[in-house]
Amino acid sequence: MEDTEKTEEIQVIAPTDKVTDENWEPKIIAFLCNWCSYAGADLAGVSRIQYPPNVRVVRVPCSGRINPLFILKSLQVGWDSVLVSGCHPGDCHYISGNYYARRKFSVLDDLFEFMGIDKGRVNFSWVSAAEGAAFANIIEKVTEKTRKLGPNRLFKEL
Amino acid sequence: MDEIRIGVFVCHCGTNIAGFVDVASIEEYVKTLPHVVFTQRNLYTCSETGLLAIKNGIKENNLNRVIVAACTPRTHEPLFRGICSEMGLNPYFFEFVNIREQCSWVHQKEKEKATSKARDLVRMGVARAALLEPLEKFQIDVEPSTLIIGGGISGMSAASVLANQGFHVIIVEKDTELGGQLRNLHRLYPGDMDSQKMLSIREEILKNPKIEVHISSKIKNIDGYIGNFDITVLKGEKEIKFGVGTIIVATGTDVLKPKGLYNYDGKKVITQKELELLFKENQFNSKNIVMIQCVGSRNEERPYCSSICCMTAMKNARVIKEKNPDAEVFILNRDIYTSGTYQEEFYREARKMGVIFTRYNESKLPQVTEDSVIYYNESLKEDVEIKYDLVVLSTPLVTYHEESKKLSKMLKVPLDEFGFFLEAHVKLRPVDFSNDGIFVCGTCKWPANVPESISQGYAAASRVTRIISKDTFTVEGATAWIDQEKCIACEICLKKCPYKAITRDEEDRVIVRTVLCKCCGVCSTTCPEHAIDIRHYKDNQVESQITALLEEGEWIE
Amino acid sequence: MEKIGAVLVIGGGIAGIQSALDLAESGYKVYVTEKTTGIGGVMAQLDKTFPTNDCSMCILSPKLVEAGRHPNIELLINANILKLDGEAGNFKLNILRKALFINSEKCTGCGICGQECPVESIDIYNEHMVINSAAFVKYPQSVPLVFSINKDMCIGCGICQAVCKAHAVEYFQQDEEININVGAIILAPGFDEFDPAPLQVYGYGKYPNVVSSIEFERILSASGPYSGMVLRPSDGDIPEKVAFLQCIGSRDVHHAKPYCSSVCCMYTAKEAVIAKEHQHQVNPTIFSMDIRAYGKDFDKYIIRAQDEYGIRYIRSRISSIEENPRNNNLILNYESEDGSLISEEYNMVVLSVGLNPPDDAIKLSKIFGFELNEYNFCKTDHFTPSKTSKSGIFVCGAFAAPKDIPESVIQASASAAHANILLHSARNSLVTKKVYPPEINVEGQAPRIGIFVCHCGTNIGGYVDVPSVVEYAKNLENVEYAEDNLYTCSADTQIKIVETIKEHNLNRVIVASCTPRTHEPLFQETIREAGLNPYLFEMANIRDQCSWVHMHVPIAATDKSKDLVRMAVSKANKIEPLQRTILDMNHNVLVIGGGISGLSAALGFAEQGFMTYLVEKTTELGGHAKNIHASIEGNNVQEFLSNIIEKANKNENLKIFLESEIDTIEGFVGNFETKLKSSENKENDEGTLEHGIIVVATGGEQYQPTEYLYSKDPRVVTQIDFEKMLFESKFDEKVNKIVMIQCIGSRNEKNPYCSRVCCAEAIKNSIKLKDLYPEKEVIVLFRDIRTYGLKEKYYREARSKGVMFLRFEEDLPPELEKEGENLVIHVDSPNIGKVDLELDLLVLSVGIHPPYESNEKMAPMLKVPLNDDKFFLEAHVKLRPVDFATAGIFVCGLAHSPRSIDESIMQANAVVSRASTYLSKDEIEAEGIIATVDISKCSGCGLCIETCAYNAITMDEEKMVVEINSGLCKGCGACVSSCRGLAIDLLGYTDEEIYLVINEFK
Amino acid sequence: MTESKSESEKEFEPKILGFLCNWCSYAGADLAGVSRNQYPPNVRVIRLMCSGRVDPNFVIDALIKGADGILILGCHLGDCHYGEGNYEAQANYKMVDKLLKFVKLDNRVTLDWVSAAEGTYFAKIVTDFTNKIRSLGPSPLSKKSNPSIEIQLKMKAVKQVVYNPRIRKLVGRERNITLNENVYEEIIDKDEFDLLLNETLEAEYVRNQIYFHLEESPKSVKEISNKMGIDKKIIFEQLLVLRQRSLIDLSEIKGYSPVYKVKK
Repeated sequence: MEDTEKTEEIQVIAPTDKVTDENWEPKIIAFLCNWCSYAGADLAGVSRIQYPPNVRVVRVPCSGRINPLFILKSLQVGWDSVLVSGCHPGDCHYISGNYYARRKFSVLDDLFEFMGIDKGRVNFSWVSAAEGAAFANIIEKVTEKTRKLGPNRLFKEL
Repeated sequence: MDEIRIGVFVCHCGTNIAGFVDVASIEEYVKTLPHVVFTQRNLYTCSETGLLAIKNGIKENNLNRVIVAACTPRTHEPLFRGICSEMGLNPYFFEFVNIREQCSWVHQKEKEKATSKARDLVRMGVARAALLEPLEKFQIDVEPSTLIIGGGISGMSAASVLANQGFHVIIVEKDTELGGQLRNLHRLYPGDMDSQKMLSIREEILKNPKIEVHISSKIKNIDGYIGNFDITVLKGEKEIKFGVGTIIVATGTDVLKPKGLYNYDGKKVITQKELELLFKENQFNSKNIVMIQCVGSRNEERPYCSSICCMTAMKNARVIKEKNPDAEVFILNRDIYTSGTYQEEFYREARKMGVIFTRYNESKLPQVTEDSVIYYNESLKEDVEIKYDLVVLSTPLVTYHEESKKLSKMLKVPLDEFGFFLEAHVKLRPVDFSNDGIFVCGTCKWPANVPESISQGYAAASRVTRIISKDTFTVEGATAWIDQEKCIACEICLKKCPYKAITRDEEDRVIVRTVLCKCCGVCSTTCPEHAIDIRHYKDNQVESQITALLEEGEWIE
Repeated sequence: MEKIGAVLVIGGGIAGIQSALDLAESGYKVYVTEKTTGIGGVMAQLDKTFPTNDCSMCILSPKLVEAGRHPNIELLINANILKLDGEAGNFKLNILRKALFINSEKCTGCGICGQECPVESIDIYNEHMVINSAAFVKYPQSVPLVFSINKDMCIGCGICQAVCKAHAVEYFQQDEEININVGAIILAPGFDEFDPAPLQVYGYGKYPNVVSSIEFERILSASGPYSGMVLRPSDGDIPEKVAFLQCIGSRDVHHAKPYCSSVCCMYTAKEAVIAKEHQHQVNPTIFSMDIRAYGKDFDKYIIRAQDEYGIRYIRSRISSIEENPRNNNLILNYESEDGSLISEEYNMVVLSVGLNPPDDAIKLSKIFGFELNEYNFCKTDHFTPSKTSKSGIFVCGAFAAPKDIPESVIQASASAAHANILLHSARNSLVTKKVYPPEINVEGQAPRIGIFVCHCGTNIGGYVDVPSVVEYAKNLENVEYAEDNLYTCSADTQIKIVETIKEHNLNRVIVASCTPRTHEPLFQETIREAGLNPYLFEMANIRDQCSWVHMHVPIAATDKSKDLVRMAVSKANKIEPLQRTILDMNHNVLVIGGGISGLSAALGFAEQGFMTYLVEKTTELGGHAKNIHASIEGNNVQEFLSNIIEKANKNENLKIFLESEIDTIEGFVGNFETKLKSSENKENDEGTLEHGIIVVATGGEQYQPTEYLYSKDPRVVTQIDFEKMLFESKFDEKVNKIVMIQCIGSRNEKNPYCSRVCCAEAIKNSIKLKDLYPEKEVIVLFRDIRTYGLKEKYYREARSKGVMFLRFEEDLPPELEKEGENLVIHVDSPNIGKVDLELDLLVLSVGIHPPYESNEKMAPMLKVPLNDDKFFLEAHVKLRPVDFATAGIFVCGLAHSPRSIDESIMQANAVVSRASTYLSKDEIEAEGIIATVDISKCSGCGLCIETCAYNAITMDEEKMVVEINSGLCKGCGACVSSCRGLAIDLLGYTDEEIYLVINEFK
Repeated sequence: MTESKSESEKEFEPKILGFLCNWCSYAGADLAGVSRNQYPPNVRVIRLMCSGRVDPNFVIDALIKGADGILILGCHLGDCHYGEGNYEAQANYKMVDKLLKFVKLDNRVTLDWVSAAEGTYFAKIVTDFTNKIRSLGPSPLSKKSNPSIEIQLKMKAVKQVVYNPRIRKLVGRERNITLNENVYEEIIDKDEFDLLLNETLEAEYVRNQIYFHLEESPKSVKEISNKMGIDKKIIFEQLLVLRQRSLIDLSEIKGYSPVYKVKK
């Protein structure tokens, strides 16, 4: 509700500040397929549905394009968690792109668990072009989950 | 922000306050209020000793807020503000609490309750004082020059007065020469002076080096505000741009051409204006003349009296009688308006010269046939026919509707329902507009005869002189202020401000031109996004007074 | 009279848009008039579509955006037609464009006016269940994305004009009359759904929990009033028991429309399934007479709905609904099959409303002068289903007859084909090919990046500190120039961008503003005008995915914008110019199969002057239609067949090869080479045929029954045999009692689909019999009578002529017993129980199944897939029903799925139009973003070949490495991530570029 | 030396807040003083430059803070020193009056005109109004009558309505489009506009109450309807608007009823 005083903003570290624990904000990279999930994210914007600002989106033609190595590289470079989102089965603009993605990522899940990467750091979702609110909810859940997991120190210790 | 140190001076005002309010207990109570560091009671705070007490109070306790609880701010606020600025304290750090006219004097039989009311009022004053902010009155420089729109008699009169005081005047006249309606008049009442003599002022204007005249040119655009108007004039194809400090609107009026009334044809049935033309070119030789009054005025379409037609008709009738005493002149009228001494005298003389005045009723208008005028005579209770060889219709003055509408939009000044310019206040500011720096005179405000037009011209000139005689114009410090973060530029305030003080700047943002703002505060209450606040009457200041209405703890958090 | 190379399409629904896109791609100027303020029609209101449960918006909005941006298409929204004159080939039209009160050139669709408008009005897009402002856009993804003012709701307060930074609001905008000149007109005004309110009996409008199906569609939609939750309007609770009532306003002679609206059975099943999916507590029950799931994969959908989702079907028609005032529940009284009276309370009722002709149907027919049929739909002839009674004016979609989306899309392409045939001489006459300056070669140049950060009025600037983003961008790697603009997408800013590129000789451009989905083509076009390769461009979405969704945390939004710009710059440093591969286009066509579909398609191409080769396996043309004498509507099929065969033989652009089959087919779209062989594999001297397009019209075969003693007892015949007896007067008059059995060889384990034509066939023959011998007795044993669409009237005619219909359940089929000489049928019917019928003749309504061996041989040769019923599988069931995924190959007729003769002809015409989009060009441009293979890394494992849905990858046998055909590759990148050796990369989205973006983590 | 507690218990002395415009009503009050017209001492005056400056917010705040009555006095229509400030005061008052009817507090606020020459009339107004408020008794919101949670929530809703940009836009543009002309140079019929304003006020008032009920604790439509005594259908419709503006969200589903919560 528009309350009488100006809402105070969450103080987010400017890019150059050193990451200290108390003012840490999770940073999430999201690979979105252009035809469905990216369109859903746009719809959340058009309907002005607010969600946390921790996500940075990379647009790819199809979820089939996302190479498992991208996910590993992201975690290695320091992103706190990764979201991959494609079309619902049957919606894929390229007919079967998302089937391959689904199969690859189910295998990946077990591999990550085997490697000791916390399951919460890699998330898969299927968002259609009409599900603006669903996209916002997913972003909220992933951000909260990542916040609980704390900063990604996995590869720093290696 | 350094620490707030409030000083409270409670006045006895002799017995006017002390008699009915326990002033001592007020002073004790005030000591308990936050930020109050000094209190004092005086017999007469507005007296010399009182003022001195305040000065010392400020100095010794280096007060940065002063409250006087005494009479009405409407009379003494400037006095106490002066004392504060003398002591180097910003005058807006002063707060006045009225415990006389609105407390002691009106609750004389209930001392206890009056004291409790006074205590509340002072508490509210202290709450507001804590939130007061320093404000500066500031000056804007003024271009010592005037634009006069319209070169008729009233415009020329204003121009000559101003020029003679050495001010630079620019007249813009849409016609090919100055003079306006005066050029069409033959003789002027009451002294039957020749109108051309009056036009002598025209030569004087043209000769005067201080007056710049632009004929057959029109106003293309007006921007800016008092002291700094930028004018664009269109002369044929050429555009002339210049700056002036003030503007006088003297665009005048025209005489109505009564198309379709009393089968007016401009030859056998003419208007008074056309009659005077005949006189001037002395082609007048009719014998039986019938004049009809109130043609096209005081009716459905124009329900106003044009006030000059009666005198004009009588003047022309007398001219006819002088030229040819046995000419028959009838004046069919509903009423004769000859107010004031000489006009009534003029009316009596006309009758003496044999002009016949007969009445007709609005419900049964006279008919004009090929050669006769038929009217219903009330006393004879029957139609009477008068043969004529000339009919003269007295028609009203009407505004140049299109040009006035355009000019009113440019100047952002209002028109009334008939298209006449609407002055700021009919009684107290008759030649001012509510917008600062713009004035109006002559028939464009309301029909007026030549003397009235001239005096209005002089009035407008003197109103202008008040402004351009000083090189700066002081502006009220407490004005509206728009927070650009919150403003969505919905322009509700812009459309509502009576002084057109709110406008769009070059970056298309909605801003307040503080120079024009009179701080009435209407814009703030209507702003949907709470983006406008009024300095010295800020929302939080008023809310602090509301909260202070009840004692601490008496209201719910 | 000189023909005009332009077409007017009336109606911006899916049908109108499909025909517009086909024609625009075939070289015609297309005008589309739309009554409302945005295209998309009813399909835009749907949540999901059957039978695949696709999200309607996901498959529709790419088509709308394409139509909105197509250089040859001009959208005239808020417009209707005033006057028409002229004739086929040269029509002059006077169109009224009603004022929008907002200038659509200036409006950027940012929506600030809608946000600040104080007046709440009703949102028609959401069926009056959501509030909207008086300044509104039809729906968030509308095309064109322009706002308009609803004059009756607007109180004229002037706030929208004040807040609009683009100065687009014009209160004194007048209606505007424009005149256009076109060669052909396509009517696609769609339908109006039946308003159930007049039928007081159902309490629609009185009881809050009775909603129409289109309202329920909005309830299901995530962007709808209840955000996709299934709730009751009366109290917002989840309705446990939901009843769907079929045939509201359809198959109802007395109160509403006598015809069947064809789509309600299917959309109801879908709505029930989706409701169950959204809320597991919901238990849908569907009250229907017949379940008319006649289309491809429709029956499977119904079976899944019943088994997997537990949807209950009750065969009964509800007469009335009362409301229980205590809890707003609804009491349904109905008579169950066995005659007992049941009264049940439901929490919510959905009325499946039928499809009426659009309310301005009569007005349109007066203006244009075409005839309407008895139901006020547009009158069409059976064998030319897209032609109206007036030449030069064609019709498609629900305005011809109620039909679903795939049929509408087929008929849209079919009507486009007729326009093609009419105007092919004036092709490309009104279409100007844009001329660009020569492309600057940036090879080897160091990147010089220009960045344009947008304020978008206050939509970005109001929340993100744009000037600080510009400052931040200035000192990023290789950034030469950075500035901010009020509206980067406005026309004047485009000119400024072109000048800035030249002035600072930039070779990479980044725009930080809204979503690339709608604006990337616009900016790519602009930098191409400055001589830069369009792919040297990158966008950062700092509005829809940043400022608009982080309004309350402006500092975080500004930081995010800086990150997104930094990521764009890192990618921009690596992007390379891409060229679209050009393929030359052979204008000949190969049609496989000489049935009615093959012939219609072949003639469609030949009449446009394209050389067409028709290959027919048997000795004569005609295919399955040879056995059909008349359609149910009474049209003489044999006469039509002989005419069309005669026309085919006479047409010199058409070369017919009888008794021939395909030996081998090589090549790809535009460059096919085919060798034929004669059926008895005699040598064929024709040599190889070169052509650019392939049309598969191999048809279907009639099921040869083995049950019911067929071919063992002469008194058991199929409908075809029975038809022959009746039409060739070989009927044995001694036969008195005839029994027909439906769904023989269909809707069973082996062929779990409905063959669609058998019901009509059985009814046609029964009516024919009753006309000849009224006293004979005919009993039809059926599971569902599926006389969908306008065929319903014949079902009623048969009943009125004394034909008896008896229903049997799938698990209790009728049994035939031979007692001595006479035959007896034992039937166990749900409504009258067990009965034994003696009979003189048993007629089996046998279904249609695909020619299994020839399909299984043809499919791998063409590299096109078959569905699990072995019919050919099209690219997309809804929106590309006649294309194969592999470009340049099309399918029509029974090869696609069982369908009636007029539907086959319609599909054949559709193929003609679809193929014309290729044939109308001398060379075709393939995608710029395509995969490329580094053969040094390729191990030849072939995994990518299977992954590619477009068969764009083939194995080079000698080098044992793969090759990618740039003409077929669509750039999805699935092969890239499947390759184990990282040998394949996707230009435009290379691994290196993506890694660079990932590394931008700070 | 304040009054003893018990004494003030006996007969109730209303505390009334007065907003007086500097040019007319304040001068009138001074004149009453100069002419020694006696009137009850219950009014505490706040001086503002114009009655048009009285923001509806001030009136509602005063009521919430416990004032027993509010008196707004401006110049007679046409006399306003600033032209039409008092017309604005009238428009604002009309809106606040309609709104306070929902909580039955409209009789505690009044608007009247006093010219600088009407000292006695000023005294009469104050006397009549004080008596009226005294007869009404202490304001249900004042500490003395220890207000229920329910009325406090309603007043929070009223405050939010008065703060709502939509209402302020309608009131802000009311006079332009019903007296001179709207942007289409037409005049909007007065009653039609009043209907629109009433509907908007009622809708926003119900929505705000729903919001504050949910702010207390997540609830279902049924629970809110019982608390507010309004039909479930209307509650559901208004609740959807809050959801459309993403101010509230689904918290969980209990049986067949969704439960909603406030989005932080």
